[in-house]
Amino acid sequence: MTKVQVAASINGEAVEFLCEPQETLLDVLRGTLGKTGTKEGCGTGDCGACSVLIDGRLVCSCLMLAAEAQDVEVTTIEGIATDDGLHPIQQKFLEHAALQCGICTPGFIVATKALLDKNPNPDEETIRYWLAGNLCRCTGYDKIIRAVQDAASELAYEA
Amino acid sequence: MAKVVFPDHLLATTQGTHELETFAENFRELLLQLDERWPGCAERLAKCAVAIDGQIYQDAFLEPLQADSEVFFMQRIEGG
Amino acid sequence: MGEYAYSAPTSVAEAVAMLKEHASQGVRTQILAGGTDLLVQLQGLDKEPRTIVDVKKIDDVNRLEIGAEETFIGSAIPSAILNENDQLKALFPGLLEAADLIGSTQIQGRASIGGNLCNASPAGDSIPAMIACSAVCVVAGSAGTRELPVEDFVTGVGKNALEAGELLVGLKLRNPPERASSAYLRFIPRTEMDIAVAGCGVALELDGSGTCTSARVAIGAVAPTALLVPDAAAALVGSKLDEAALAAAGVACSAAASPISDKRGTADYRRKVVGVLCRRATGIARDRALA
Amino acid sequence: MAEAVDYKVIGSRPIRPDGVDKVTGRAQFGADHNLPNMIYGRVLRSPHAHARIKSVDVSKALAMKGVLSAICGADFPGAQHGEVGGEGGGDVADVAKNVMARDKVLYHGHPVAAVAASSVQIAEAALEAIEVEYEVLAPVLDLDLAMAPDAPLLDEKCFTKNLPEPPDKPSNIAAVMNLKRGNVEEGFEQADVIVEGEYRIPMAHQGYIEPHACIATTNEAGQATVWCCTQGHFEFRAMTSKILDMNIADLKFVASEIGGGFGGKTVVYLEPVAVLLSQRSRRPVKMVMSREEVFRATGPAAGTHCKIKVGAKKDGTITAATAWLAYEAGAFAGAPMGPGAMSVFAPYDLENFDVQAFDVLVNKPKVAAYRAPGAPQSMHAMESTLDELARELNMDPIDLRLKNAADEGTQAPYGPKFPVIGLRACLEAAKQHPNYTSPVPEGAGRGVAVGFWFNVGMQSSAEVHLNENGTVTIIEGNPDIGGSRASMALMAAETLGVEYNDVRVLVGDTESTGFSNVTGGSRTTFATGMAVIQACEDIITQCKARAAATWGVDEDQVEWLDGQAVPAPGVNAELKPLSLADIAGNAARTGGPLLGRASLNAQGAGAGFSVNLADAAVDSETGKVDVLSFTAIQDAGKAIHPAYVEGQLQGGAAQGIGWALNEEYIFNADGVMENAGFLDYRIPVASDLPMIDTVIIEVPNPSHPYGVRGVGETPIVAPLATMANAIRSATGVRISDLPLSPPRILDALERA
Repeated sequence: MTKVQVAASINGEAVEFLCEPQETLLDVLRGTLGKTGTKEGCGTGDCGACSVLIDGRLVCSCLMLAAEAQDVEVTTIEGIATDDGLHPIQQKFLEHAALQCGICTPGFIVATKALLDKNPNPDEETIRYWLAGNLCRCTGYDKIIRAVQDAASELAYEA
Repeated sequence: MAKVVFPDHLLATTQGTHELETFAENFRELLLQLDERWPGCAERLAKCAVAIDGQIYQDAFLEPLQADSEVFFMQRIEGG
Repeated sequence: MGEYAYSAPTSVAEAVAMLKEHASQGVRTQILAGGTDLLVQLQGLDKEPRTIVDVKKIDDVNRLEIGAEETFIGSAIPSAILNENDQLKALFPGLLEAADLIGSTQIQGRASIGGNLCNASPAGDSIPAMIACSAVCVVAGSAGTRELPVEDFVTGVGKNALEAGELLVGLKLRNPPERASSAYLRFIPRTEMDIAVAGCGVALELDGSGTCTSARVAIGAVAPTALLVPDAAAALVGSKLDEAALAAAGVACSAAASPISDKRGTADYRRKVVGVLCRRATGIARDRALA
Repeated sequence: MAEAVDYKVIGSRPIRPDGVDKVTGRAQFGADHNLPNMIYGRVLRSPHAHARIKSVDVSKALAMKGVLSAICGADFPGAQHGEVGGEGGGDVADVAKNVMARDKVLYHGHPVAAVAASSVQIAEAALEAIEVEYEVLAPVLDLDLAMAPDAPLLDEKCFTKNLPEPPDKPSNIAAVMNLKRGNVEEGFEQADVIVEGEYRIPMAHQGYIEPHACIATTNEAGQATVWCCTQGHFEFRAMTSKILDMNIADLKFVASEIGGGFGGKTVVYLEPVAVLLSQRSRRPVKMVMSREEVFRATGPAAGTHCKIKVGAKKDGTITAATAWLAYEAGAFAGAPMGPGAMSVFAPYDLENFDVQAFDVLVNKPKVAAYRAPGAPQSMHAMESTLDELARELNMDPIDLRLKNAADEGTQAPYGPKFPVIGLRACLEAAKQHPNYTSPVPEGAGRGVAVGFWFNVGMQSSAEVHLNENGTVTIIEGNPDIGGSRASMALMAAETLGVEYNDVRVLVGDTESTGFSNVTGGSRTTFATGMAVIQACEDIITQCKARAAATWGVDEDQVEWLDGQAVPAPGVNAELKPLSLADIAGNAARTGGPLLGRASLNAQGAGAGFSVNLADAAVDSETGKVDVLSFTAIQDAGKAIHPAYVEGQLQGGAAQGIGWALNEEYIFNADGVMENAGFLDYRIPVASDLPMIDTVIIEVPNPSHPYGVRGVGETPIVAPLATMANAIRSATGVRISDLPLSPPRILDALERA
């Protein structure tokens, strides 16, 4: 089997890897690259736990071949916090107790980042529909939505 | 005398006895008494939860019984 | 059993040559656009190795051109990009709302209406919307390009009209005239994330008096392929799109449906609901046309 | 008895200790752990719902390049019988056969063999090389048909338990249960109104987002270590040791972070298989289930068929009630019919009742605990019937419940008298809630229902280590599923009188802390919390002794106040208080490091009651339900960390709403689940739900130092009937069966 050589940028860092043609980006992130912050809940694009940003756009990394990552910028949960500390979205998830078990949390935070980058002031309905592809079984979403709203306010205040 | 009550699903174990009254210092002594009455029953009864005066014990052992105590054997409660 | 391989041609000519060569050599080949259906199939239904031809590096399949008369939508453009285009949304609201319903935000970031069409699921949301908007498929092959209407492109459950060595480059749509608009509605049990239980796309043209002069109604998830329903259109054309006309179109859609019962809904339920969707979608399209 | 008191840190909402690692991706969940030299295990599963295994041949798989071990049922030792510790796992011999089939497969997806190979791809290819010969049998899929005397049998050795007379022939009814009091015939004669209902609910899954995962490694001395996501690593160790006939001392289990469980991760599926594969291959073996495997082969909640009959006087007083409750156990005995039967009438003070319950084998996956196991189904039936009764009586549904509500001293249907409980307080709070007093939105309907769960105590251990600088490290044995480290730290800080941030909590593995039962049964904050409190009290006692030694006074002249040893009032007033830091800093001179411990079997868990309210609108043309508002009111005893208590109420509500509206196992005629994925097993998504309002009632549990009752399970009980009752109000039609999916509602509307 011919492996594919891929050069990409992951969280701003140049990365080269070899992958099987049919291997998903999720498998390479979690396996080859050891970035296990991105989670697998279903492998079929139905739960959003594997959410990453590809050139700033939100996708399920389980539904993208690793080979497709050539020349793209991948942002994973490991790339959300900065040298200054937690991103405001992460901080608000903590303050609002927007996670219980925490398995869906990386996906939600990445998805929220994509939303607030695009729409800094979303209303509740917009947030709920944007995040409909991220399943959470613990919280009933209430505290997640509030954390996102609060993060939006915080980011608007900072801006 | 302490009142001891068995639910229907234990009637095979207690040979049809629903309720009895007895003196016992504690739960362990009660079990010994019952096992004497129905040999072998203690093994089954020890797997039950038991409510003594309203307090549910999943694993009762030396819990004291009062003269007017009410003891209910019941199925163990599971949980998720 | 073959092997997996991945290639990413950068032009239609290169892609078509590659597809033709594979076809002649008997190499199993799979075109990859957004991949949101394909990757699921690779993990489950169909694990047979094949060569994956990723078409996203080709300019033409990413081309979005809104001309004075006509619009071209490259087959691999993700729905999210389509929906960020306000001009496109104003021209083809029905198609855009259908594209917007294909999966979650994450899916939207990858899934294309071209892929939705090639996947040829009976429940593909964009297909009835495209049929209603009279979209035409632009197909490239080694002998050049050919065009065919969307309703002729899907030939069965999971089957399309592409010959070996052919590639769907994009979709051509005639821009609607004044007082014309479109709408798409689908029914799902939740608010998001489900496959359509029934869907209905409607495109209307009205004259100055508000009389419907042209209509196309297409239904999805109620037959092996999305269906154009001429009887529903006939019920609308010539009317003022009043409740009676809408109801008649709905009845026509229910009559045209030949649904199955499955885990997503019973045949009876689908038949009823597709009529409701037709009525409601037609009302939305009418209001848009009059706005 | 815990009075309403002002606490320093309990009741505040600090950030959880494990939070930063969970928002940055650092936290290690089940599938995140890897070991050098590891290989990958996969399971071959039965394509039939019911078949006799004639032969299994793994030799061709084993011969494949890259395959290091291949096993089937014959490679497992004869399973020992025994209760699976405390949590509804049933008989461990059945768990063993569920982990790997022996002579029969009993559901589609039942494991029949497993391989370990150098890659997942090779392992999957090897599964295809395993040859299994089946004699296919007719599947028993319908609960009622399974109970019929002439039904095909899943287990020819299954004789119904708990019958007054031992049965003379086998049956699919594994066990029955009967609870009764008074005389129901006389009770019904006294009734002015009698209402009956019959309700069916299909199997539903816990739906945790993290699939089961583990990694096992075995050394040449036969000692194995297993990392896995589990609700209870001690009980996983116990089950694995019994299933593999291993010395418990040769097994070490390390609980990873756990991505949800809800009861579903209280029993082993992969772990014994991974250990056996690792023994055979002498390599670490990692196993991760696919989502499809999770649905097909891990414990759903029981499907049920329930019948309820309630009689009442015109003033609402219930004179008699009967319940007939049949629960699907799946492939092996152990449906939660007991708790279902004991909870069905628990909220009410009834003189005459009769409850019959059945544990029924069917060719579906073996059920596992799911949040208040058994209660949501039976109480959906009762609370729906009461809703109809309230309509018959033209009575407010909350008033009807208040009229019959159990209270302190009421003899519960399952035997004992209730100590102080919060049901009445919940009902009163519901009645005054704006979401109840406000007018029902146009076109919508309002529903109300009561929920109940016993809550349990069980065994827990905790150690408290006093660090050199006076900070505190707690080690306990309960995997943290929903913020329990935070509540442990709060209780420890409160007890010791120190800052929350000075306390860190670690979940120890089976070798680093004492035995603890599972995180389940709503027991962790109650029971493990009690162990933490007692361990802290142990530290305080020791610190007082060290202070006394330092000061040269008697121990009874030292008191503990605000995190400091202080001289008792009236004596030695000149002595300067000694903080934890002072005592820790001087520990080397006063006797060495300070370690407090406690191990206990916690008794006196306080029953948890709830009342839920919902407003729902129904699209009369499509049958689709829109949840407009939802209110969860529950007695927590005392909310240690109110945000996580609210989270339990909200999460349970969402699961209950999903169960009520869309979630169900759909089987075809061959017993194959048709919707084994999140696409068609429809759990609520963010846009399906409104904000979920919560009211935490605090009627302290007298058996806990801070008044804690369990909170985790009660929240899922009431939403099923609450939604059903709201839809009844909105449509005027009672739809008895769940889920209340659009096709079912539209069908009912058209029939009405």
